[in-house]
Amino acid sequence: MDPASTLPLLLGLAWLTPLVSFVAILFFGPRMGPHGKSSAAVATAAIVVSLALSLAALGTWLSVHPVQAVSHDSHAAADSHADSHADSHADSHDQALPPAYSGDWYTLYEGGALKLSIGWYIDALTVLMFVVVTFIASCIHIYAAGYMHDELHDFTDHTVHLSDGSHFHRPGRFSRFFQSLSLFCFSMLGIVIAGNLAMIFIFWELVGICSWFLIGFYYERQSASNAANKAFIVNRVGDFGMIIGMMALWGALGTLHFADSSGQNSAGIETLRPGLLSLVRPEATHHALHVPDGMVKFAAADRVAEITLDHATRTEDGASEIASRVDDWRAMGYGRWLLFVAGIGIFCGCVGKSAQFPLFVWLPDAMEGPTPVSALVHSATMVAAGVFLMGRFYPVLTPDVLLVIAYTGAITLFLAATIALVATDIKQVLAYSTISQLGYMMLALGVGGWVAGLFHLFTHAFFKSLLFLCSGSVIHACHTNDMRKMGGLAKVMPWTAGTMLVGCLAIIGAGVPFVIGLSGYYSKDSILAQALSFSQVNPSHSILFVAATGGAFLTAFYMFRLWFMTFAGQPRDAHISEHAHESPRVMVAPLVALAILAIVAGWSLPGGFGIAAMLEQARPAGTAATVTSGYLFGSLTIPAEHESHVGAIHETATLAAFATAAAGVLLAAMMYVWRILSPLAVAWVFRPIYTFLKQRWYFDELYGAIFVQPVLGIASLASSIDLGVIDKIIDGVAWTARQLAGIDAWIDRTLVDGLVNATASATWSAGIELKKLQTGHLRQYVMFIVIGTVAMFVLASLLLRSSLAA
Amino acid sequence: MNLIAPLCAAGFFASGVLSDPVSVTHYLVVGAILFTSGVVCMAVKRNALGILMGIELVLNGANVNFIAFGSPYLRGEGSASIGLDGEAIALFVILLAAAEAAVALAITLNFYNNHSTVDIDEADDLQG
Amino acid sequence: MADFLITTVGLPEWLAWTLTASVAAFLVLNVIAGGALVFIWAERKIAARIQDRLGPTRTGGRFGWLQSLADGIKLLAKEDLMPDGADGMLFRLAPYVSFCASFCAFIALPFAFDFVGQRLNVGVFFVVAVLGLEVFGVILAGYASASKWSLFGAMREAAQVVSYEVPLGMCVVVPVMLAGSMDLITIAEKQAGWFINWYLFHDPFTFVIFWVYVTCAVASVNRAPFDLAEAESELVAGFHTEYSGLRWSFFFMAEYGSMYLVSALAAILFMGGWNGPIPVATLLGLSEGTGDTANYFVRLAGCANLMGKSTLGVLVMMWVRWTLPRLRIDQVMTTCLKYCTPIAAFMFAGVMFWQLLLPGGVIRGLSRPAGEIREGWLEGPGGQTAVSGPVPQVSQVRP
Amino acid sequence: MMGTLLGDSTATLGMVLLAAINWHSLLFYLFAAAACACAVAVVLTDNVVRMAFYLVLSLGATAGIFFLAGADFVGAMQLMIYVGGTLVLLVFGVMLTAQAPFVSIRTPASDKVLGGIVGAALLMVLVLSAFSVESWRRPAMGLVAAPSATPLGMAFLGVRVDDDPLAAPAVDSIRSGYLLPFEIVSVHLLVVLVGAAYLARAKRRRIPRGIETAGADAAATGGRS
Repeated sequence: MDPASTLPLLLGLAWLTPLVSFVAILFFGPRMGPHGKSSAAVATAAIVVSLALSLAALGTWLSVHPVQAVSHDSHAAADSHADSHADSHADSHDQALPPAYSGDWYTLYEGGALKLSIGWYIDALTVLMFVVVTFIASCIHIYAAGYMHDELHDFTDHTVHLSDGSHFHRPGRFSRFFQSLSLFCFSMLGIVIAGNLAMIFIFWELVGICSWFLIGFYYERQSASNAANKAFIVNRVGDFGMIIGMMALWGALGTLHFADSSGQNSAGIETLRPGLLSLVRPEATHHALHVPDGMVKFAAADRVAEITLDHATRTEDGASEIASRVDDWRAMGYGRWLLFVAGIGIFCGCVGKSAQFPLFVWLPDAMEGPTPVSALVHSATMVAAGVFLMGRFYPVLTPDVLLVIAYTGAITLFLAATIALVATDIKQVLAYSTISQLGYMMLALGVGGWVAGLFHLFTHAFFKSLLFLCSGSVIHACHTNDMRKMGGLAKVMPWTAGTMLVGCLAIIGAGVPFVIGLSGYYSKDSILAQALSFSQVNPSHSILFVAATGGAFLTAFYMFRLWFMTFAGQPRDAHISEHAHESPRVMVAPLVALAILAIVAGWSLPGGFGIAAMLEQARPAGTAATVTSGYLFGSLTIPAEHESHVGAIHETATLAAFATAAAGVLLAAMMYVWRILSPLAVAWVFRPIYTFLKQRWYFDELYGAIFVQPVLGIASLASSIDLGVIDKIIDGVAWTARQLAGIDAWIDRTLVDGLVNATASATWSAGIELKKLQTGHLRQYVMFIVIGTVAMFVLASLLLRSSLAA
Repeated sequence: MNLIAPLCAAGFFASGVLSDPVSVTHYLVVGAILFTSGVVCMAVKRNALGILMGIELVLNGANVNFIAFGSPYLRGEGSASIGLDGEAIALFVILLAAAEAAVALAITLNFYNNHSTVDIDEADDLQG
Repeated sequence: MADFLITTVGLPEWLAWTLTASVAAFLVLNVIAGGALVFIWAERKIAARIQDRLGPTRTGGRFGWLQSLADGIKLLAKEDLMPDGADGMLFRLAPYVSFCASFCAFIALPFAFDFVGQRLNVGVFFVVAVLGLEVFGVILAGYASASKWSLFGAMREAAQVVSYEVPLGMCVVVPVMLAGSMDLITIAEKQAGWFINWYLFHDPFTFVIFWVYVTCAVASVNRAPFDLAEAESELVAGFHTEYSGLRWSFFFMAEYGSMYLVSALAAILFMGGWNGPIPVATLLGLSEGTGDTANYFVRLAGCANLMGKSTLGVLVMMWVRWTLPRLRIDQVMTTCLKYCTPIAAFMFAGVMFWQLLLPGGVIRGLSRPAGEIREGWLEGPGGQTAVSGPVPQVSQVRP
Repeated sequence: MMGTLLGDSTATLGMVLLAAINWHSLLFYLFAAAACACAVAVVLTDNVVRMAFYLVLSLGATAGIFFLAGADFVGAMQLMIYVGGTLVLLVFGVMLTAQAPFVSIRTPASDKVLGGIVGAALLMVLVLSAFSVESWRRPAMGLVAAPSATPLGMAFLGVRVDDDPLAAPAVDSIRSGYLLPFEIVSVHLLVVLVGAAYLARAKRRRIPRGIETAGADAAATGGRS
């Protein structure tokens, strides 16, 4: 079977199945079974089907592009790429293009250079992403079917107090929940399969609106609706930057497709349009990053203009001269800024989506939604979208952009980790941990660890969804989010405790060094290793490695603080611990499945197959080598990733990671299990820092002061102007108009109407008089005619003096 | 003798009138008489059919004039003639007269259906 | 004949013209009257034969051939009644009107090349028009008799004749179109020669339209099966219920006259007029139109020829009358408006296109060039061309 | 003796007189007299059927006049269409008015007098104008027309065969053919026939309010006349 035709088919179907279920539930949801119970089945079936299709696609892919073991030797790796590449460009031996298929299903609009189309760009990353997303989504669907059973009957929201003091009471929204869930999956898969930036943007926004639906699922709660709006608006801020980036790309290059696409040019001839990747990293330069001609000309617009002016008569001369000059201009650095802006712009979008500093504030609030939603948002769909886009867009990013990304990631991970230390809400802890893990991924991408970052994305997806689902089952058991009321739950809910322990170990990257470990062990180690090698080649930026290591320590601490406070020790609240109970099987089964995967996701099978290896296969062309460049922030070296696999660096990183993680776990144990250190005492000692962290670094207040208050002030000012001035003016105008109209009406009634009536009555009376002439007798008319004729004749003859008698 | 005189008188009169060929004027006079009697017929008859006959007479009188002016036989030397056009127009008049007769009869029939009479003095519904 | 009288006998011209006219009139009158006698007798015998009777046998020898003469005498001797309440003037006038109509039609009917009362270049037209006038007398009679039966008969006949004039006119126009002239003599001339030249055999359309013509002719002279005007079973005798004696016989003469007339017209229009099926005269080397006495016999032969054909037509009408049942009035109208008219129109178009594609008929059309026929359309009567130049002004009325 | 002389003289005189007669004129006078007399008779009679009868005679006589004027085609047309059309007229008249009250609707004498006066005035005007042009009164050359049917037919097909082709091409609107009017008239005829059939179709008798009284009056007047 031909993968070029099979893969789009399979993945396209996998992409559209959730849409089908969305539509079905949208129209028939409430009628599906009692209170729409079956809608869960529909949605779940849909997502499971698309999971199956994705697996089939994965099988197809592997059958066509078998994966070699991850080699530490660039040449071997490159060979494997070259061999496994279906239609490989033999000329570039060490810089082979990754195997990828692209095409368009449907062209929305095609005019001039712009071509908006619904298309696909499928490589190993896409396939993997499909599998992971659909798998996790399936688990979450199954889980949610149990978790949301409150919505099956009329639901009384105890957190909403109506004016009469009673609680808010409403019918259940079971089907609606799953409908949004299906739409969410559909949008996410759309982003993953998208073949061009425009399509990505469309589904990007769809994801945003879905998150809005789901976070604001309990929209009667003020907090929930606020959180939904917050998430939406903050994301818009990022998307604004993304739009700028897209405009920069399109305006200068005239295409938004990743891969080369065949389309009709303005003359209507079928031509091959170079995609972004081949523009930025053309074969000519052996896929080394270089500013595309379009951007160069765009930046050197004035030069181009004058040349064109000189050759106003012979335009083809001008064109040729411009073509000849482009390389000089590129050497002179034209267009670098443009490329930088493009990269930063797209990154802004990702900052918003995957909650990077400074736009991370929405994510902690997003837990207002039902827990399965949080799991989905935090693990596989929304925040993953940002990182995925960065990975997809990676080849276009200049080292400068990468540096910005790296620093953003570092800041984010440290910030979020510190906040997570003091949070007491179980889901909030997880939320901040998500942010900091995302920071890790960004950091990895920024320091050149393409595989490392995306690898962490996948592993994190597994264990973070696991953790959220576990917390969900805890909340389900205790009906509270506050960890200070929990404790000692391990006895009542062993499954949850066990699986959650697995999750914690995975996230801190626990494992026997150099032997084996949980999934997090591999991904986090590679990130640290890459950071280390980066800071070695660029000593000035070694802070990145420090931040990453410190982040690892903090991660270990707060994760185990969470686990200990929840499951270990004695119950703090008898009432809660009495009513606590293990979750139903429908909720436990996904936990187990996810736990297994959280363990094994990082492993690479004997055949050499593993997520990392497969990602290695999808690595964009030209990113495998060390690059030394940098225009804006001085010279910068992005080390090749395989260099971080060499012994020294790798071992150092592993040991560091292990040490920090162990230290964190020990500290947590001392404080919360053995009671050697009292948390309260610590908090008292570091009171200012504690409050500072407790207040989340005052970010919300900061934003409130910087953005919200000014806006509100301006708004109130505008409204006062509106009420005080504009309304007054309008009222005055209206009043004047009324007066004038009154006068006009008087004139109309007296003069005009009088005139008209007078005319009418005059006509009437005249008609009454003339009526008498109308005898209605035919014969008299004939006589009149004859008499008239004769009279006319006589008259005419007399006037003309023609003698009749003659 | 007393027998011959009137004969001679008659003979001379007859020869005087009958011996020279007719001219256009003769035809015109005939047409005028037909036309006038048609008009009078229209003006006098109270019977709708009578009025239709009057119309036919009028058209016929007009036709006589056309034929007279168009007839090459009556074309005196120097006096212009409309040649074929006369006959052509006369033919058109005849055709349209037939059409008119059909419609007029239909109208008369309707009138009879509504008023149960053909006396057009009763047809004064439009009287002011 | 007038020239002959003027030149050789030396009569004054007016006398010569009057004589000529009266001789012609006399002949035609005799044709009608005598014809009527003969036909009445023939009809009685034929009816008898068809109905398996003997018919008149006694009067005048074995075949009773004097029967109708005797009837004529009886009619002359009859008292003629006029119902009171009848419109006297019209009642008296009606028979003469209808008789005059069918009599006038004979004026333009050529019996042979120049055996014709008055040669009209719109002969066909004249004949048809005047035939249409005959019904006028019938209506007058029907109205003036102040009798419901008569009125109904007259109404029926009027409606029937007026509506049957439409297909009849169409059928008559076809030979006119083929011959390119409305002059009966010219039309007959064009069919001279072998019988294949008859317009009856000109093309399939003309063959069909001939039968349409026959139907319409029978209807327009109110013969069975279209004789609703005098439907004995319903209206005692139709329009002539109240008539008796000589006036009644005038109606009869008019009817038989018009029967003969339409038959003659059919003969002239479709069956070559006085030209026999075989051009004997031409084979004998005699040419028409020359003044010598031999040709008088040729024309007499032609005259006999025509009379034979028209008599045949009349006999066919009788045959039909005594064979077919009478139609209802609605059937009559249906036959006219739903069958005859459309068929006639279609055949008319057919003939037109045939003339364009195969001018001159089946046989000649294959041989003669098309242009000749088209010029033939433009020819005036007597073959003088009207296309070239102003109309030449021919014979002088007055010396 | 004397008688014979007298007879001879009379005979010869008669011969001379008759020889002097222009037969064409004589026929014209006969036809004209018939036409005019019948026209006047139409005016004078009150009986519809007689009116129609006189009308037909008048039209026939006019057809004769046409023949004499050399327009034999028009004459035949007159006989066929006009007389035929009037025949239909007559039929309808009889059908409508066969019942007693309508056969003759008398006109008040005052109207007759008035109509007579008006008619006389019109006649005077027309006759005066007929005599007003000198060349019209000049006796005709007395040439009989060439048969005009064919040129007419050609003219209706848009070809004027009576023009001299050698003369300058006469394409002004008067002398050109009649194809367009001919077509228009034919379509017009069709439309008129359809319209007439529609108007005269049998509908159920329905008397609107305003007209009902009129109908009653009509019956009343019918009874009176």
